[in-house]
Amino acid sequence: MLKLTSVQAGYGRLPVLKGISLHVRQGEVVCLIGGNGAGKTTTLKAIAGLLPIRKGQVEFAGRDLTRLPPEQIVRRGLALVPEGRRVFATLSVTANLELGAFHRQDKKEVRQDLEEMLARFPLLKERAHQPAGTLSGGEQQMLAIARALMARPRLLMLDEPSMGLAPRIVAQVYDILKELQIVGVTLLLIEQNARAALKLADRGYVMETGRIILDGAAADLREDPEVQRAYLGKGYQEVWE
Amino acid sequence: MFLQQLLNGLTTGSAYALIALGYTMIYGILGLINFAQGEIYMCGAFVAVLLLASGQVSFYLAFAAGMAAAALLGLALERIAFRPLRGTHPLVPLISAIGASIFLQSLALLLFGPNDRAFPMQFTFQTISLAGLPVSTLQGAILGAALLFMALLVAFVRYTRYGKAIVACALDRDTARLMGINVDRMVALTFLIGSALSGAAGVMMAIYYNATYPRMGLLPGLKAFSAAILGGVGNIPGAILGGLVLGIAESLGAAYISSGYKDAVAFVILILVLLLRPQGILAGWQRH
Amino acid sequence: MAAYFLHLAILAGIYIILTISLNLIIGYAGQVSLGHAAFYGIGAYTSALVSVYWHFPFPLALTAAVLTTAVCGLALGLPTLRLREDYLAIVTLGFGVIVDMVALNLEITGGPDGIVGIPAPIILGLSFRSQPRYLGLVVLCVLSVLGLTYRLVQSYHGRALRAIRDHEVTAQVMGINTPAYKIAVFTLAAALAGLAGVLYAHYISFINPESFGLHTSILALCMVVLGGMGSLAGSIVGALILSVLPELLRRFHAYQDLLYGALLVGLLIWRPEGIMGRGNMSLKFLQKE
Amino acid sequence: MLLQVVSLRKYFGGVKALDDISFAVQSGEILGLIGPNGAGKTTCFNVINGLLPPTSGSIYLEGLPIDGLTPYHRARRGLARTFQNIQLFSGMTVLENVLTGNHLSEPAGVLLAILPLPKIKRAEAQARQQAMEWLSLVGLQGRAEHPADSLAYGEQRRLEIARALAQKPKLLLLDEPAAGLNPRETEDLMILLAKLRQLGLTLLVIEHDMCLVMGLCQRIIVLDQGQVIASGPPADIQRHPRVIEAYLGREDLEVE
Repeated sequence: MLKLTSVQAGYGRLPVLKGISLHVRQGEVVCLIGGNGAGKTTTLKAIAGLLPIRKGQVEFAGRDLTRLPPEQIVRRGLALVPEGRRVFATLSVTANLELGAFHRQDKKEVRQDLEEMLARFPLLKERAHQPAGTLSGGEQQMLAIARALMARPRLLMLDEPSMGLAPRIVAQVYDILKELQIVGVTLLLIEQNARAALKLADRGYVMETGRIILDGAAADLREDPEVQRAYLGKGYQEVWE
Repeated sequence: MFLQQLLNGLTTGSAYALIALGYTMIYGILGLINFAQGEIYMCGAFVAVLLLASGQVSFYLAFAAGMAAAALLGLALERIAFRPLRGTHPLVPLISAIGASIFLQSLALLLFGPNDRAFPMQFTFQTISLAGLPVSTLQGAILGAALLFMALLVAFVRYTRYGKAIVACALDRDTARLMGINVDRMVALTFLIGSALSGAAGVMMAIYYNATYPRMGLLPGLKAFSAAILGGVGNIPGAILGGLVLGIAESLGAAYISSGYKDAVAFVILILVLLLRPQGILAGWQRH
Repeated sequence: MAAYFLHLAILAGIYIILTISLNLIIGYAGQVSLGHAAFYGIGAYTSALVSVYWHFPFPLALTAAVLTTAVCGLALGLPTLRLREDYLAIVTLGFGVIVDMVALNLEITGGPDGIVGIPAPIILGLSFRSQPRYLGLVVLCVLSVLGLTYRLVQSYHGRALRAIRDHEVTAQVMGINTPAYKIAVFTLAAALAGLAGVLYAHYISFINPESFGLHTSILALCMVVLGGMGSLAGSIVGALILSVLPELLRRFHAYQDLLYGALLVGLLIWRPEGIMGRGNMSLKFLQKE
Repeated sequence: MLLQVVSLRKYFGGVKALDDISFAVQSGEILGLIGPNGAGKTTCFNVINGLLPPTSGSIYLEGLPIDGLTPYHRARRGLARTFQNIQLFSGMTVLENVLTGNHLSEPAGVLLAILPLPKIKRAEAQARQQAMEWLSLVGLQGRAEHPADSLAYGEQRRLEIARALAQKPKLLLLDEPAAGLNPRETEDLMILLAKLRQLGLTLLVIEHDMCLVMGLCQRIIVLDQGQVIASGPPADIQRHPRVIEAYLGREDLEVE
């Protein structure tokens, strides 16, 4: 469904992605894990069109997305829940959700989806008219996910949904992702929190310094000592000795 | 006397508020001071005056045409003078805006000459007595129209899809794009609306002072900018309040201090606000 | 005819000083002053007042005027230089309007009629009434200002200023006292604009607020941008072109402002570095290799 | 003890970016500062060198408090740093960038600097010579006259270090010096940093490249959600359960 072929991207002069190839099949939950600065967020930004792709190709549902701007990409059914949630702080919860469906023309169904979303997230319903900035971190994360779902995406990408949240809240967020998985939403998930992500996912990719160094079934990656090494490094010989 | 000055101040202040809304919205979304806002105001006034003078159109049509012309001018400015400069040092678009302002002013001077033009008004206004206070129906009409425009704008921003999208772009451009919002289009829409409001203010002030001339936008433009700062840039209710407060302060200052320094009042307030409370009088209140 | 060219040369020289002073603020401190003509005016008025009413000899009047402008620059700069650059631009513009109004309304400045009968300079018994001599005086001033600013920007102070312009936070982290530098530059620029004002007042011999309004501020800005922000050589070229060109194109006088406006926008879009190039801080083309 | 940080807190609204951090940097060591994204590492640097005021807590340099000092005063006291996203003076040449670092050692006085005195000329010549030495230390001597923004990414990183070295700091804070470098450049960087330590410099390094951190640092401090969760030699850190948890997530987290 989604296919990246040797994608390279970066910021200014800084090269970050040095040729990423991966794919996500319909109905799958795929996670992308790796340490700080491995290029996970950059990968999602490149797919979503927020960062120009220097080389390589992004294909989605058989169509080339490589040079499309983000506002076009979301129309093709690819939504991103950005890192740090990024809710529109001064707008109400409802307004945030409505903006998630900005590009949709089917007004009636948008109304319905909005009701449905508030029903699915009772916490949000209670605060429907509050500015989103007054919500707690966990509630904002729920709102960000709900907002992305308002676009009726065929594939949902999530950038570190557990970042900065207490473990109890992380569990709640993952419950929601689990529900989405059950109803058949395709997910591409980025996590530093590898254990939680690998528990949910069907397959996983491990990134290190702009490359994919490992991939396989999530169950296998959970047991792989290489994964831990990718995060914490091996002992190196001290160079001055 | 005092109440009369207050009313005069409210009238000019409502014009400042309308222009200040343009400044504040454009600043909110682009972080740019559109120095040429005063010339957009002038353009609205000229188009309405010229159309009415031709005798072919009704007052309301001329008013609408003035607003439309101002809106188009705003759009053109955005495309020509600002869009190519996005992402540069903030001084660069500021200087470009100054260039655009001089250009438009001198263009108007070439096309229409330096002299004042009277406003060919089709109605007559009276002065009625309201609780012992002489009130001109013209002032009432201007105030009423200005408040109507402000209310429309606030409703637009708060309740419509595009209004919310503009706020979203001002808050977080990248995330707005992820929602499928075309930021360029929202910027253009912001220029369109802000400029139309300035155009409306131009027509109203052309009627009020019965004078339309190429440099008419200079001082109101600068004062409206002060009003926007006074209200806290990017803050829509703030811009309205700032405009009204400034108009009143100016009117009272002229009456009780010295009419020679009338135009300096706005700048003294501006400098004081920037030094003492740069976030504006409404800071801490909810934006938008 | 010769008199006319001398006249042009003198005005151009005065504009060169004004432009260099504004370029110090824009090109070296990364700030914009839209009220620079106010400093020019304060210099001119101070010198004119003390010469006409108190009969100060020229050197003393000049010193008083330059010091007064410097103090005004310091007074405006101290509280405002911490503002964002676009706010500062508007504050300086407001300052310009206020100064203009004060000059128009005070009795001592003669209101809109201004001050007449400003004497020609006499230095050490030598009168500078004749145009060639006045040109000599202006050239001397231009050379001193150039020498001073050139040495300044070539010194480590110049490096510190450019560092501030490029990355203020980084400059601070590297031990550069950024507020002090910005205020010093602003004050120096005000003083130099004051000097230009003195030269103007004593040359023309009568002044009124018209010469020191927003229009002049913007003209100076055009000269800086045309020549190149941050380029001393550019300031000379920009001031020369924009003070001579309008005279040559007298027939198109009505189009002058139109041209300036279009020039500003066009330059920023197509050649933001100006004629002489940004970053070319020096007068390298005048130096022998 | 060169630098001592005592119960440092930095809150942004309700977010506790730094929540009661205390640690010390010993003279002559290379100390690593690691942690997941958003742990507060760069905030910590910004507070140490005065770009951000702390909510509470104190910082001592060589036993003297530096709280309340501006960044340039702290630089004067011997702090230098590099930035995560390189911040060179792009309008200058490579050499001029390094000379700017020499600012603190320049003779005082505005007038003095402007006059073409022999003393000033000598000082300038000496500064240039020294700057060239710093450039050759980082391997950029051949690029002295190039515009700074014409350098390749890895060279820019090294130039930023050379510029900080020209400040002759006592403590150098490096914010992700290896970001964006290829493996060979990273190795060169390790050698350079080891050399700096031999020259007597003390380094505090934020870095994501674990090979570099584990190979270079004598001690490592791990931040997570604004708190110090571990500190010690690299081998201990790699085995520390809370560190593994911070990076990989909790074992007991129930997803079902």
